[in-house]
Amino acid sequence: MNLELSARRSSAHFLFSRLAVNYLKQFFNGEKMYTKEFLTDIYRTLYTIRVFEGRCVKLYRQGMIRGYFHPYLGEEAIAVGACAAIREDDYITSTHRGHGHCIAKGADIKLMVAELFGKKTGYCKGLGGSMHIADLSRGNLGANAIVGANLPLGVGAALGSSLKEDGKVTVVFTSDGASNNGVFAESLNLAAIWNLPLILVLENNQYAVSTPITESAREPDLYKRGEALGIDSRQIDGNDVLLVYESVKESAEKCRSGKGPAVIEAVTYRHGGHHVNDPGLYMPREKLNYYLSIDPVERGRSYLVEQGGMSEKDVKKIEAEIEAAMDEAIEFAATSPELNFKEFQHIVEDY
Amino acid sequence: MNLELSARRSSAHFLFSRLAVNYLKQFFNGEKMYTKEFLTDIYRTLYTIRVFEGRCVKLYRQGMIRGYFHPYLGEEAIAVGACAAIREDDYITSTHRGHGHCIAKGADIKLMVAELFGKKTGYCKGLGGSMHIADLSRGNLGANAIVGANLPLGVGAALGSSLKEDGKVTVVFTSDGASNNGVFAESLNLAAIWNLPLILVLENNQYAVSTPITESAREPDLYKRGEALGIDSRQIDGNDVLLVYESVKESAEKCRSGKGPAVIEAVTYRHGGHHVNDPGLYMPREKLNYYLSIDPVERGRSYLVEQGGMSEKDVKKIEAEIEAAMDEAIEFAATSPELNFKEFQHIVEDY
Amino acid sequence: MAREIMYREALNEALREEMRRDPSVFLMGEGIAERGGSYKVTVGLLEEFGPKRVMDTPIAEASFTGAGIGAAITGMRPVVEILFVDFTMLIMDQLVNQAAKYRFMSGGSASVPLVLRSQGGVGNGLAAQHSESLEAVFYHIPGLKLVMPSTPFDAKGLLKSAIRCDDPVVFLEHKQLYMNKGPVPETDYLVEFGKADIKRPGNDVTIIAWSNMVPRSLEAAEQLAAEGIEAEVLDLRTLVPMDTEAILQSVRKTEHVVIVQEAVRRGGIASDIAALIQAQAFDYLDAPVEIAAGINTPIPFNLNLEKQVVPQVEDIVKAVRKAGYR
Amino acid sequence: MAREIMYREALNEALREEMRRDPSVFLMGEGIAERGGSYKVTVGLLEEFGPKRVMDTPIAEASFTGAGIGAAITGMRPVVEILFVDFTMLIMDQLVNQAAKYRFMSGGSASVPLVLRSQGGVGNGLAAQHSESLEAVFYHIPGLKLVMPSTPFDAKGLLKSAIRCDDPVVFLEHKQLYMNKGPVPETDYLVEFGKADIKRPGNDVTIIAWSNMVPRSLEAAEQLAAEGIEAEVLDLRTLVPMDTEAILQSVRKTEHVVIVQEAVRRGGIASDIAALIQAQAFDYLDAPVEIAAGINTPIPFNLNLEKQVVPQVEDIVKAVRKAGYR
Ligand SMILES: Cc1ncc(C[n+]2csc(CCOP(=O)(O)OP(=O)(O)O)c2C)c(N)n1
Ligand SMILES: Cc1ncc(C[n+]2csc(CCOP(=O)(O)OP(=O)(O)O)c2C)c(N)n1
Ligand SMILES: [Mg+2]
Ligand SMILES: [Mg+2]
Repeated sequence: MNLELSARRSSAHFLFSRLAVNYLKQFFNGEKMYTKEFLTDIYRTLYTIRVFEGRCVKLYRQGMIRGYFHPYLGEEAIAVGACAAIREDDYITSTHRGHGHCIAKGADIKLMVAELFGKKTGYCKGLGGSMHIADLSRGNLGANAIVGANLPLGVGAALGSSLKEDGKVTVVFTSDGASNNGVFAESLNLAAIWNLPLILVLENNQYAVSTPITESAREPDLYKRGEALGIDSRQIDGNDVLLVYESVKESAEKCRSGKGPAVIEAVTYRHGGHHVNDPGLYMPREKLNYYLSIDPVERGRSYLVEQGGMSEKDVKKIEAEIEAAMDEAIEFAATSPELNFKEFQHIVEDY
Repeated sequence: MNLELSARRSSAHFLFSRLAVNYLKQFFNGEKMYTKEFLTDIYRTLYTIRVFEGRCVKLYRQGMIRGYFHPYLGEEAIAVGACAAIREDDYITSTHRGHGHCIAKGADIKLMVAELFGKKTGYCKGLGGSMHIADLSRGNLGANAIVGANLPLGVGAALGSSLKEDGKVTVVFTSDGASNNGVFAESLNLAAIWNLPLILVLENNQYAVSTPITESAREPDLYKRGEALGIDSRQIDGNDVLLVYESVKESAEKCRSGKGPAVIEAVTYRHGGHHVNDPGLYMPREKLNYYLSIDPVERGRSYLVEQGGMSEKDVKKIEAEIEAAMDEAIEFAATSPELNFKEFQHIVEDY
Repeated sequence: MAREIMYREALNEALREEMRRDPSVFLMGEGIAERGGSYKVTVGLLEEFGPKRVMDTPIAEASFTGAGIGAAITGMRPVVEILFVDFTMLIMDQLVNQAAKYRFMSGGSASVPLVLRSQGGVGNGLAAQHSESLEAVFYHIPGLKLVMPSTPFDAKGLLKSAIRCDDPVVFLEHKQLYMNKGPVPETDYLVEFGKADIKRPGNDVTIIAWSNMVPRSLEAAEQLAAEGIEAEVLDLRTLVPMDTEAILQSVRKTEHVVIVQEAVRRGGIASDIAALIQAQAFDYLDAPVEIAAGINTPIPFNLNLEKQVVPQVEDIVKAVRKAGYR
Repeated sequence: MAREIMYREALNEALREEMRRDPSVFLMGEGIAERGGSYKVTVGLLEEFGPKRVMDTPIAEASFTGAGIGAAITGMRPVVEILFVDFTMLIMDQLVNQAAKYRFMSGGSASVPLVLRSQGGVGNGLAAQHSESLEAVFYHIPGLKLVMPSTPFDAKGLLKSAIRCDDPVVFLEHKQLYMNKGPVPETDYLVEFGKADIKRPGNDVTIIAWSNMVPRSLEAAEQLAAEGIEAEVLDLRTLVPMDTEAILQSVRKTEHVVIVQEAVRRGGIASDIAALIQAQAFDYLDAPVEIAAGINTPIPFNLNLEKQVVPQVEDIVKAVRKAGYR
């Protein structure tokens, strides 16, 4: 491989530092790169996910929510930054860890809690639950309980857009573990040769359940798998919502101008175990502490306060609103009916 | 990526030129890098494949052979060079285009023709045919009619060797089309993280049936897919049997010394269509002519004559022997019995 | 009398007509564009509709099928071709866990109007990985429709219905049927799902079949007629939905049943039909339901053995005799 | 009286004993080493046998299964775990086109002593992609053995037999059985394939079941006994090979049959058994064979609906009454 190429390839790191430096500069010399409104929306979404997951984990422990529950705690910046960078009618396909994507794409938390409670009023009438939650009204094609299976679906959504020429992009959220599954390479290759408006956001939280990525990949830089297929690929800090936002925004513009797909490897870390019942004891304490110290929600908060210039008081007000909305959502879900068997039979009668 | 790395990575090309220069030098200043015996064996095998395929294609046209038949014509250097570089008890897994691999690994052409004729005396008792021909006695785990499916099988053979510590290597023959299938990336990744003694020889003949690789890959250098997974990967001229031999030999030594897997992309071209009934009209004439002009069998012949110093007369003698052996093999197959239904029922009674 | 065309030409017409009618219909598969398909079903479509609607794919069955599903969810009507039904084993997750369940899991907020075309059955020495009959696998998956036409007329009318269906349809052709000719109207018509077709009326015994076992059963019926046994040959055409009414009507009439299936006997659809008949027509049967099916084995390469592992005309005739007199 | 241990502990013992006995036995799967398996079946094996024989794998089901097949062909005895039977849809090509057919295609020159462990069935709101019962799919594939134990005793004895079997075995556990306790001898023993087990003798009706439907059928039998109906509960234990003799014997005795299956009704194994009985015990039946099975639907997340889509004790009792009096 020649040097220009190798230079182009390391663009990931250049980009990372460039963006970092940029906003830090603007951050420190106080000039505003982002409006207060924008930073407020960003923080609202970050905090909503944080509250949603925190409260639902409690409800799970109380037996109000059953089945598998994979919290998005610690990864909020990725869903929020990515979804803020695309349009309401753009598509996303989500994962088994999908609450954050769903909220960031604009879902109503009432209908989300209702779904987790298995109620008729939920997004999937209580038939799907956490691992299948979908919000077609906002272009969220849904969570998926088969790791990697949402990649081909995302390729299809992007393919549809390129056939319809509807100018939409599709963001496929995926994970380090999924990058070892065959559909990852297959799907990226299809996106590459068909030059699709697809952005693959790889949430590299460094574990597949308890298996560290270092045990399932000899080359730990996963974005290189995109490069090898001829896709513009980069690695970024997934805990900085503005950095994610900028990266996805840039890729989305490329997609819409017909320049084809992108891979963005966003490095992050879970704030807890794989699912609610996993204590995550295999996660080294100091490493966890480091990631807690760069908590993406905290970071979004300081952007709002320091860049957005919002007063501590006003931030607290927003947080209170969100907590109240969550109370409401839980109340709504708790008092909602379930689908009865007759209604159910009607849905499946032609199966 | 840093420069050392990029330097290491371009080793493919260095190696290519190094080898090329080497044997050319030794070739021109007349010193022998290879013994006459070695070059004789190499040519014998090359010519045997050429004769086998040529004759069997005729038999197919006469209706003596049925089903799918994918000739190896034009790709002989890859199977011959690769199998000459490993031991008789090493493993290979083969493809739908597997006659060359089978012969190069030491199969008896009698039993091969018998299999293509569907006879009881064939390698698979006539149950497998061309696309499933296997010769376990020589470590050939068999052809495969599912493109890509032989990769996991090869990983398993190599895994077994690493568990048994039997010092064997496994050569997995695969193809450009297979590199777009999920098992390609999955299997290479397993070989990489488990540091298996596996050599993937990718026969890039630039087409999947009639689909040019340029339409199914945005990055046409397929060996880079191995690099992205942290595997020592290179691209070589697949029409030079000695170059293939040297590359596989070097990789096999690495494997046996515990240094892990390798990917060797051997670029080649079919001398005809995808299967016997495909005229291959989509193959540009001038390109085909170019590859005919560097015919791997011809090349092997001149190595034997010019480096090996064998007289034209002796070469002709060898060729005559091989043609006679092929006559015998056909005679054997033609006069062999078929499995009868009772014998068949016995084989499948516990299914 | 009506024009006669080949099964594969009838399929080609169906695709062409639906693509003209509805711009959201497009095709994906290996070698379907440039090459017009391994069995020439898509010949000429690239020329008429261009490379965006007739797409050649890499050998990545799972992902291009999944891409079809994703496109279907977002408003397209893809027709995805898998070259051999044996290769559908590579797309099972996308088909079973995604396509079949998507409408259900999303609480009905979206549907998957995908047609999955493939072809199965023994050919001429294509061996164990290119000759299977796997319809029973799809039959068992709630959410999938399953269509297996036996004539050019049915092929065209059913493929058009499949393309207009809002749920995923597995549409299985048979490699030995492609060159068969039959009358096909030039006019636009549909064949409705869930309607079996009596391909030959008879009062003595009911022969239930689908796909390539239908012409074979008709041959057997002719031989039996010579012996004075009038067999009714019922072509199910769609396995899901299944026309149980037509089956029971015929059985109540003939009181003798033979089910013919190319797929291996164990766990095949024939067993499901037999179970249905014994449950719902118990009192009409005066002999057990007979099944003529493939024997439990992969398909051998050797041509003589290949013939012996799937039902031939003689086997059907034997089964009818067995069902007739005990 | 014999020591009682859990189903999952019995499986663990089987693996441990076979790994001690035979160095060619090794394990592959996701989270089976460090974590001891999602259902704790492989707990402690990493410690005893080390990381080379107890391997954690990436999420690459098709390829690590295929690796198991390749290792088996070359002399190892791998036990590969797929976390949920739903995920076996990702390995179908390797299982169906490779493992099941390899011995056949190679003309018997090699065999594939692979055990594919997985678990299925409804749990507690695990929804559509983690709750299926897919045994019918494997049942239809020639070359695969199919084992589904219902008790700790059978689990241990059958897994040991599976590991010693020279052909590929699909070994399906049930997530609701793992914590069930039962007597398991400490001594080394095997349970032979193809031998059904009468878990409860009775003369009035035969209830045929496997896996988690066995304990449920036993409960139903107790309720029926209270009404004076003595049901015989026949646990098939292995579906391939199937103990047809035991089935026919019991049916000839009771003349009434109910088959209970958690999997969806359409195309399920129950239909195959019903077809077999009507064919081979036609004259003994004075009522149709009844089937209590899952309804044709993916599994809903909602817990109440989840219960209603698979057979419960009441459903079995109802089916028995139906089979008894018409
Ligand atoms: C195909 C498949 N294999 C295995 C599983 C079981 N499983 C659920 S989540 C998970 C780990 C996924 O790790 P990763 O892909 O990195 O996503 P993360 O949980 O870290 O967000 C596994 C193995 C699954 N759901 N699907
Ligand atoms: C999984 C699968 N998909 C499709 C096919 C049909 N098919 C047989 S050979 C072939 C082309 C293979 O091209 P390549 O992999 O480059 O190998 P080559 O024929 O060029 O040696 C195809 C598509 C198959 N056998 N298996
Ligand atoms: Mg992860
Ligand atoms: Mg090729």
